[in-house]
Formats: sequence, C-alpha cells, structure tokens
Amino acid sequence: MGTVSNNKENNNMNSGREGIRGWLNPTRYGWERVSYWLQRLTGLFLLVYFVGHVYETSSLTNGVDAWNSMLELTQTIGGHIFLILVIGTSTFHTVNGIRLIFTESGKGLGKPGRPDYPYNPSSLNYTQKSGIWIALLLACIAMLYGGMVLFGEGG
Amino acid sequence: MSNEENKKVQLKVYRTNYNKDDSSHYDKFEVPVKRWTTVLDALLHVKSYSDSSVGIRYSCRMASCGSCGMKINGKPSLACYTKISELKDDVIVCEPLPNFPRIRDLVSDFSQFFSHHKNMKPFIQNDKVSVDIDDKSDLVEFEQTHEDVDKYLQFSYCIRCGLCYSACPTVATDPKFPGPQALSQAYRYEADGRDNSKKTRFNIIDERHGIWRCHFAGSCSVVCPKGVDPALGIQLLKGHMLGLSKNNKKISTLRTKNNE
Amino acid sequence: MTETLSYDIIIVGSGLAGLRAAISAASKNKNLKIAVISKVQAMRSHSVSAEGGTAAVLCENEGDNLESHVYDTIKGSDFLADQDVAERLVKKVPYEIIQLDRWGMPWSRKENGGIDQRKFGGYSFPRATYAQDKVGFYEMQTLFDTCLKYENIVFFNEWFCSSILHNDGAFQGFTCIEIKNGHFVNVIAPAGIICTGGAGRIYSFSTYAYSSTPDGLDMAYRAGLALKDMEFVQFHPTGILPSGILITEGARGEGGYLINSTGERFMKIYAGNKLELAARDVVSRSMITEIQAGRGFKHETGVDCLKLDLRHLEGEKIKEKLAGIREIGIKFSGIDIIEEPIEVRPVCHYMMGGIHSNLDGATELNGLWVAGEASCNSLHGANRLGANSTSECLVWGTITGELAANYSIKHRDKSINIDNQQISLDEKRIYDGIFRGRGEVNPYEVRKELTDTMDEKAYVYRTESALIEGLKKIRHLKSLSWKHVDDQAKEYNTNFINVMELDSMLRVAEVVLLGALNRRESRGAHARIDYNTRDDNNFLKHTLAYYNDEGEPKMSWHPVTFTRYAPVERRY
Amino acid sequence: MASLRLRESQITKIHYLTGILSLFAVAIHILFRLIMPFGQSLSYENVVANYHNIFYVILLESILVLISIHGFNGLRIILIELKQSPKWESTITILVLISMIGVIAYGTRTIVIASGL
Ligand SMILES: Cc1cc2nc3c(=O)[nH]c(=O)nc-3n(C[C@H](O)[C@H](O)[C@H](O)COP(=O)(O)OP(=O)(O)OC[C@H]3O[C@@H](n4cnc5c(N)ncnc54)[C@H](O)[C@@H]3O)c2cc1C
Ligand code: HEM
Ligand code: SF4
Ligand code: F3S
Ligand code: FES
Repeated sequence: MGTVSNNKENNNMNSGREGIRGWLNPTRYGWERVSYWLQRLTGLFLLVYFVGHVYETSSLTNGVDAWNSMLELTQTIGGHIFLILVIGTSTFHTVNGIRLIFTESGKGLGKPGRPDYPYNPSSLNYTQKSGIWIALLLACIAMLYGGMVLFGEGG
Repeated sequence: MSNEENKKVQLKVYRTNYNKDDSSHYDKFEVPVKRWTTVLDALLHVKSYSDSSVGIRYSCRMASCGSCGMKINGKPSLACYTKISELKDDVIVCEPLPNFPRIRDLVSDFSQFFSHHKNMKPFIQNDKVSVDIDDKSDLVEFEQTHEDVDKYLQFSYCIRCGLCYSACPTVATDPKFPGPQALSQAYRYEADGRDNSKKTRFNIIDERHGIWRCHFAGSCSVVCPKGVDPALGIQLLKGHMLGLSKNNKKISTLRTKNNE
Repeated sequence: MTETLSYDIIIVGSGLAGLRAAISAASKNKNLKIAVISKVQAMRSHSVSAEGGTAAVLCENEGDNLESHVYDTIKGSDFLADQDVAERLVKKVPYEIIQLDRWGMPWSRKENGGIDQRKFGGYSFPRATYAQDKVGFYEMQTLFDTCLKYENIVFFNEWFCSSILHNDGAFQGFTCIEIKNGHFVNVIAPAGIICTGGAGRIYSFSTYAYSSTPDGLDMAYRAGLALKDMEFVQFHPTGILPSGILITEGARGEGGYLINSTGERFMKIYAGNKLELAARDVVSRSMITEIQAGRGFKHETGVDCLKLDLRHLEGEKIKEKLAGIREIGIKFSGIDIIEEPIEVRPVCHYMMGGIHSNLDGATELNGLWVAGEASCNSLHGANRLGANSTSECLVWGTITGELAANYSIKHRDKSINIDNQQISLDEKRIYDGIFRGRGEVNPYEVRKELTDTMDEKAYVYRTESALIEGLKKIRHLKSLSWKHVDDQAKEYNTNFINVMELDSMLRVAEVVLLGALNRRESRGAHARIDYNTRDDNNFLKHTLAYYNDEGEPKMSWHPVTFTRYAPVERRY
Repeated sequence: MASLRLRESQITKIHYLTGILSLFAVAIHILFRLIMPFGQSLSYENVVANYHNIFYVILLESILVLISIHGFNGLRIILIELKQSPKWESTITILVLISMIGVIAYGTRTIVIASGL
C-alpha cells in the first residue's frame, strides 16, 4: 500500500514535535512519567559522579599527599551534600531500576482482558505506582541516614 | 440549573496556516454550552456561526473514528469525547496534537504515524492455514475460545487517534521510534492465535529506534481514550523478545465442522 | 491544465464497501494499480460506527437455513426488494464472515470456539454475527489492515471527489480536490467503483457521522445516473438524546425492553410475537404512535422520547456484549444502562435508496459500479433489516471489485481521452459558482434549516401537505444566495468542503421529498398518514429520479424482480 | 563491523544485567567501608590495604567495567533518542565506546598501580 500526498510545498510545515521539552517536563501524565524522568536524571547524575569518582581515586597512584588533598576537596559541606545526593539518587535509581527490569519484561502489569468503561489501564496499577513511591521513600531514608553519618561525624 | 441555561465559556483556539507563513496565534470565541456540549460541538458552533475558517478534522462525533484528537487544556484528548462540563474551566484551550507535523489550525499530518503502523505488518500471517480462502465451498473458521480472544481483543480497539503518540516522551524527540500505537498493534497480532509468523515482527522492531526506545513512561496509556493500554502491550512484547516471559498464546487451528 | 493521475481502478470511499472492493480487486491481479479515494482518512469512514452485527447463515446444522434469511430480508423489505438480489446476498455472505475471521476479525465466540451470533430485529433465527458491539469498527480495522498487505492499493486520504468524468456512456474518472492543499486533480481509470456510503446527514437527528453527506450520490445524479427509492429512509428506534448517537438493535437483541411513561412494554400491542424485535419500521412507528398518544417522556431538551430498559440484563452481560453502548450512554447521555433506562427516540439511520444498479452492482455507465450504502441494487426494498447492510457492503464490495478488475484488465490498453470541456465546466461550477461565489446567507444556517426541515417534514409519518411544505422550503433554501466560501485559503479548507456538501444535500433532499410525495401508499419505512395502506396494484415498483439541468428531477418507475415469493401482509 | 553490531535486544539484556550485577558489587564495596568507622575507611593506609586484597581488586575492577558499560550505554540511549541521523548516531556510538574504554582503562590503571601488581 502507498499513500498519495503532495509534499512539495509542505517543507516549511512545523514538525510539531515537543522535542527535548517533551521529557523535561515530568509534571503531566502521572507518576510513571515522573519515574521515567527521574530514572534518566539520576542515571545521568550517577554517570557524572562515577566518572568523577574514578578520577578521584586515581589520586591514589600519586601517593598519600595527593590522596589527602583530594579527600579534603570532598570533605566540605558542598562535597557532603553532593555525596548525600549520590546516595539518594543511587538508591532511587537502583530500586526503581529493579522495578523497571520487571515491568519492562511484562511482569506485574496485569493481564490483557476486556476493558470496562471507565477505563483503568492495568499497566498503571497501584503495584507499579507504589513501586515508584517506595523507591522515592527509600531514597529519602538513605539520604537521611547518609546525612547523619556524614554530618554526624564532625563534618 | 437556571444559571446553567445560558452558560457560556471562552474557547481559545490555536490558529495558523503553515503554508502561508501565518504567525501562530490564538483566537478567542464565546460559545454557549449545555450539560452535554462537547468540545467538538463547541468548535463546530464556532465554525458555523463565528469563524468558518477554523480548521478541524472530525467525523463520527462518537469517539470511534479517531479523527478529532487535539490538545485540550494541555492534555491530548478527543474533542468529541470531552465534555466541556467535565473540564470544570471557563476557558478551553484547543491546540493541535503535539508530535505531529501541523497542517493548519488544529489539523495535523498523520502520514508518518500511519506508516509506522504499516511497518508493523499488521495483518494475520499463517503458513499452515491459507489466510485467503481459496475453496469457497469449504468454509470453516479458526477455533478460538473466549480466553484466546481476550489475549488480543483489548489492543484491537485502537482507533488510531494518535493521542498516545502525542503523549509519549520518546516520540517527542525520536521520529523513527514507531510509537505506542504501532508497537501495541504489533503485539495485537503477535498475541492472536491465528497468526503464527515466527519473529518477523520481532525483527522489525528489534532495531536501534525500535521497541527498546520505550522506557515505560506510561503516558500513552494515560491518554488513550479507548482503554487500549498500549504500555501494557509493549512491555509484554518486550518480555517475549527478551525471552523472560513466554508468549503463551495457543496457535489456533481450523474448526472441524462435525464436532458441534 | 489540471494535473491528471492515471490508475487501473478507482474506488471512491473507504468504508466497508470500498475497502472490501479494494482487496477483492487487488488480489485478483497484483499488477492492477488501485486508487482508493476518500474525503476522510481511510479509517475514519462512517462504517466504524456500525455496532450491532452482520447477518449471515452460519449454523445450518443448528436449524438455520439460507432460504429463511432470503425470506426474512424480502419480508422486511415489504416486498419491494429484488428477490434475486436478496438470494445472492444470502448465498455469498457466509464466505465473507469466514474470510474476515481468517484475516483477523475478533468475532465474539461461542463456548465451543466457533463464531457466535445474536438475535436481531426481523429475523427468524439469531443470525447477526457480532464482535461485542463494535462490529463495524472491527470489520473496518480488519479490512484496512489487510489492505496494507497489498502494495498495489494506494490510498488518497482526504481527497474530495467532485464529479464523474465520462464519455459516450463509458466511465473515465473523477475530478477531485486534494483537501490538504486545495489542488484540483483528475484521477482517471477504465473502471471505477463508488462506495460513498449513506447520506443521513440530510437529517438533523441522525446516527450518521458528519461525513455522511450525499456528495457521492449527487455526483452520480449529476452525471445522469438515476437515484432509486430515495424516499425510503430508515428510522432506527433507539437514538439517544440529544446527539442522535445510536444504541444498537443488539441491545434489544440481548433482551432490552422499550417502555413508555406508564412503565409498560408497549410493543406487545403492536407486534405481539416479536415485540421489540419486529422490523425497525414497525418499532419506530409504534414509538411515534405511543408518543402521540401522550405516553412518552420529555427529555430535558423538550423533545419527546421513550425509554429503553436494560436493567434486567446482568451487569456482566452488558459489560461483555454491550460495552460500547454502555460507554456511549454514560458519556453522551449521562446514564449507566446497568442502573437506569435510557431515553431514546426514532432517529434517521439508513437510506434504502441510492444509485440505481443491477444485481452485479453495475450502473448505467459502462465501467462504473456501486457498492455499499451508496448503491441501490434493491436489496433492502422499502425497509432494511438490521445487520444486512454490513453484509451488503462486504458482498458487493467483493463482487464489484472483481468485476471492475476484469473490466479494467480488458480495457487496459485503450487510452482514455478525457473531455477537457467537462473538466473546465466542473471547475467553473466549483470555483466560480461556489468557492468564489458572492452569497450573503450563511451556508451553515441554510444547512441547519434544511436538516431541520427534513426532520420535521419527512420523518417516520408523512403527509402530503407536510411533504409539499418541505419541498417548498428546500427549493426556497436552494434559491437563496448562499453559495460562497468565507475562507479563501487553499490549505485544508473545511469551509469549502462543507459548502460543497451542502450543495449536494439540497439536490438530494429534493429527490427524497419528491419520491415520498409521489409514492401514495405506506410501505416499509415510508408511512403516509393520508395513504396508510400498502398498495401493491399501483406502487409495487421502484422510484427512479434523474437529474434535470433546467428544473425538477425527472421521475420514473422501475419494476421489481420476483423469483419465488409473492407479496403477503407483513406481521411480526 | 556490521556482523559485530549487537541487536538492541541484546544490548538491553546487557544493560539490565550490568545494572543488577553492579548492584551486588557496589553493595559489597560500600559494606567494606561500613565495617570500620566511616572516617577511617578513607585513610590512605586503609584504602591501599584494601587494594592488596585480590578479591577486592577483582570486585573493584568488575564494578568499574559493569558500571561503565551500563552508564555509558544509558548515555548512548539518551543521545540517540535526541537526534537521528546516521552520522550523529555513529558518532555517538564511537564516542560513547571510546569514553567507556577510556574510563575503564583509566580506572584499571589506578587499580593496577595501587595494588602494586
Ligand atoms: C450508527 C450506525 C450503526 C450501524 N450499525 C449497523 C449494524 O450493526 N449492522 C449493519 O449491517 N449495518 C449497520 N449500519 C449501517 C452500515 O454501517 C452502513 O450502511 C455501512 O457502514 C455503509 O458503508 P459504506 O462502505 O457503504 O460507506 P461508509 O462507511 O459510509 O463510507 C463512505 C466513504 O465514502 C467516502 N466519501 C463520501 N463522499 C465522498 C466524496 N465526495 N469524495 C471522496 N470520498 C467520499 C467517505 O470518506 C467514506 O470513506 C449502521 C449505521 C449507523 C449509522
Ligand atoms: C546499581 C544498580 C542499577 C540498576 C539496577 C540500574 C538499572 C537501570 C535500568 C533498568 C535502566 C533502564 C531504564 C529504562 O530502560 O528506561 C537504567 C538506565 C540507566 N542507568 Fe542504571 N542502574 C543501576 C546503576 C546505575 C549506575 C551506577 C549508573 C551510573 C553510572 C547508571 C546509569 C544509568 C543511565 C545513564 C541510564 C539511562 C537512562 C535511561 O535509559 O533512561 N545506572 N538503569
Ligand atoms: S492506542 Fe489509544 S491513544 Fe493510541 S492511537 Fe490507539 S486508541 Fe488512540
Ligand atoms: S508513553 Fe512512550 S515510553 Fe513507552 S510506555 Fe508509552 S510508549
Ligand atoms: S469525531 Fe470521531 S473520534 Fe471524535
């Protein structure tokens, strides 16, 4: 099959795509969208941290002084806040990531069946939503705990 | 009730004509509304009595043809399926569907959307039973139980309105991604026992811009007006493709006539 | 010079009939280039709204038989059906049902895994094959998806056909407007099939999609082809208020009751045996009689109505078999049919009439066929039985597709010399007459008045005086200076299309009224208060209307074909 | 080259697998630091001492590899969804691969030197 359409003069047509703004705004369409957005953001953040961390540890190779001066850089208020963020994001990313591995393999989403009006899509069920909430909750707890450890010890 | 009699709302309609380099703007119209007035009714009222040049696409006015998708107060919706009284707002903003090229005013171009659908080979393929009946004197249908039908029925009721396509964050940046509509149709045919094509659709969607570009943002299922739940179909399909869950469909065979 | 595109077969309309014809022609020969032109995107055609079922004899070993379906159809038609046509339908439709199943149609199933059927009005056996209550939608989807298999089918989405090109009694092609950019293009081919569907939008209170306007009928009419039996308009008993959206007959087929304001199942007075499942014309008349006797309800819009009660069906059954209308009820009427009876009123639903064609769907032009609701091969006579229309679309889609393919192969090498004068005349009519017309009256108001007039004057019961008033009104509207298009843009100009549609509505509405006026009897869906019996001596014949450039349509008659069944009185 | 190209489904499997495995690896990594007071865990001596435990070295190396694969593939996913053209995509793939190998190599260098292998 083909479709006939005359595209000659439609070159200037607006593509209408939301572009990057489409995923920058997670406030529409519910919790699953928030989860999608946070998973990305935390993933990217962790990648940045990870590369930084590999660089940080490389100071080991330059002896104890280099290591200590690197440590000093991180033992600041800012550094601690950054670390707490790492703890939070990694907790969220991990917990939610495990949830996603299950859901994206079709587990825990319910079975297809006759939809009854008003439609409640079974893939947006409360097990899934609570998975997201739990990930958020655990991330908060981990951050609190991390904060206590970091700031508690004379930071 | 009496103050409802003469209730009016303001309709803000996105206007532009891309071929004319019109700069886009919003036109405002006052329309009278009743309890049952839909956004489509209101737009047609505008078209009949205020400004006949408003571009809209519409046909069935009963949410079964999929023509009238647009963004209403920020959310992709069917105009004929959205009652003004439900919106609980005195200003109704109508904009074209995001993620579709725009033709004029509220009308968008669906050609790419349709071609994604077509790429899924959305038809029954079966190498055991001839899909086209050759011998018209021997008419037997496939045997399918209620359970067999339920496996795909839900995905069958996609009216191709494109709302899911306009809500999906991946589609927003990746035009090569087939989108929730096409992918859920791929699942619809995969789940149908009458189809026994092994892996042809898997090969089509196991691409760089294929099914793995869905990250279960779920927005498609949030906006779908027909309960299709494309997100579900897509994740189930992924499970089958990863080999983590089995496609437990029963391959249907033709009924034998004398077992009735 | 306008642009010209050349194909082997052109199908106008992408409803059930059009898509079925496309597949039939495409599978006949892979080298035939087939154009499917539709003024809406292919899948948006009105056929998606069909709800209830498709009639076919599938269970011969459970007591059904072909002959019974033939007879039910003819009886339903009030003996105005051409009997050979009914026989052909019944013989061919089982194949269509099974073929759809092989193509992926989600038919509802019986426990044993076979295709299930439900009761429908006017049939002596449960014969409506169904898929929940979204039959037309699923059929459209199955056919459309199957079309995608064929590389030789090309869709012209959102192209509006305006006229038929013909020469020497032979079809040549169509003139079209590409809606997206306003281009005027000729599409030519040796063979064509018109599948433009019904025209129920000439009524205000109507179950039809907004796209169901008579432009297809009008196109044939202006090309000199006859419109047949246009006075027979079916009013479906159960349209909801205020939108006119349909509650399928399947709701009564599953056991729904019609009740009046005293809570009585009044159909027992009018059709003691079949009750709510009598033929549609009978039920609709009974409803209007009840309302006139003061036993109706008042809807909050002030319109009289009755109620359809489904509460005694179990919620689960409704959710399984009538999910779509439950949704419609909740959404468009604010009523959940599981909990409350729903207000309904007879509503314009089907046009038995259409473009005059023979048993094969061939028209009076060589190389041009019609299929589906646009055609009148006289299958439905004076009243169609529910579920017989989708059957018709499928059967004659297949037949005409095949015939057109054969014809096209035979005439392939003959070059088509199109008559440029015809094209320029048409361009003048459209662009000078309509697009750049200088009318002052708002065409949308004219359309509203036209459809309201039809609602009022040519509804379930008709009288001479009302019909004459209606005719006067239509002619008055026609003479007003309404021909103009405010929106002068080329791109996606729906204002322009709306006015083109109105132009055709005015002509076709006139034919409906004239036919109704001339038929001084009551038969099937055409009920005259002043001639309230069937008159087989004078009117057992079809009405034909031919276009006349200068004035009134030329009306004539056409005989009915009988094979085996002599007319008897109809009782349900 | 073409034959070397993995199907996206395989890449996805790797992505999930590296995600899960790094969870365990990282968990042990952090546990190691929690068995002693946090402040001491970071002292040069303690850290270098850890590096002389062969199991810990293997652990660190696998964390390095797993997370690099997972993280940079994640970055690749995001980037190819942003813009589509053969050129952009191959650039992205190559850049991501290079960065991944780079980070692994750089980290491995630290491990090798610190552990005195
Ligand atoms: C609400 C409702 C429910 C129904 N339920 C049933 C049922 O249960 N069972 C049953 O048997 N029947 C039913 N019917 C009747 C049946 O649906 C129709 O008769 C049938 O669908 C008509 O199909 P069609 O292919 O002839 O035309 P349509 O589906 O009406 O399609 C017409 C096509 O022609 C195109 N077209 C029209 N004019 C032009 C033009 N000028 N240029 C280009 N293209 C044009 C349109 O775009 C469209 O694609 C129902 C009807 C209604 C209104
Ligand atoms: C420790 C356990 C981890 C698990 C279980 C895990 C799981 C996942 C999963 C399942 C995804 C895919 C989400 C999707 O398809 O939408 C993902 C994406 C991603 N992860 Fe991880 N991850 C983990 C750790 C990390 C770490 C440490 C990093 C940083 C280096 C990281 C970086 C990323 C990135 C950048 C993405 C891409 C985001 C996207 O695809 O939307 N992950 N992770
Ligand atoms: S899946 Fe739903 S939202 Fe998407 S096109 Fe189909 S009906 Fe519309
Ligand atoms: S919104 Fe898009 S990301 Fe997936 S779940 Fe739906 S397709
Ligand atoms: S007009 Fe058909 S879906 Fe809205």
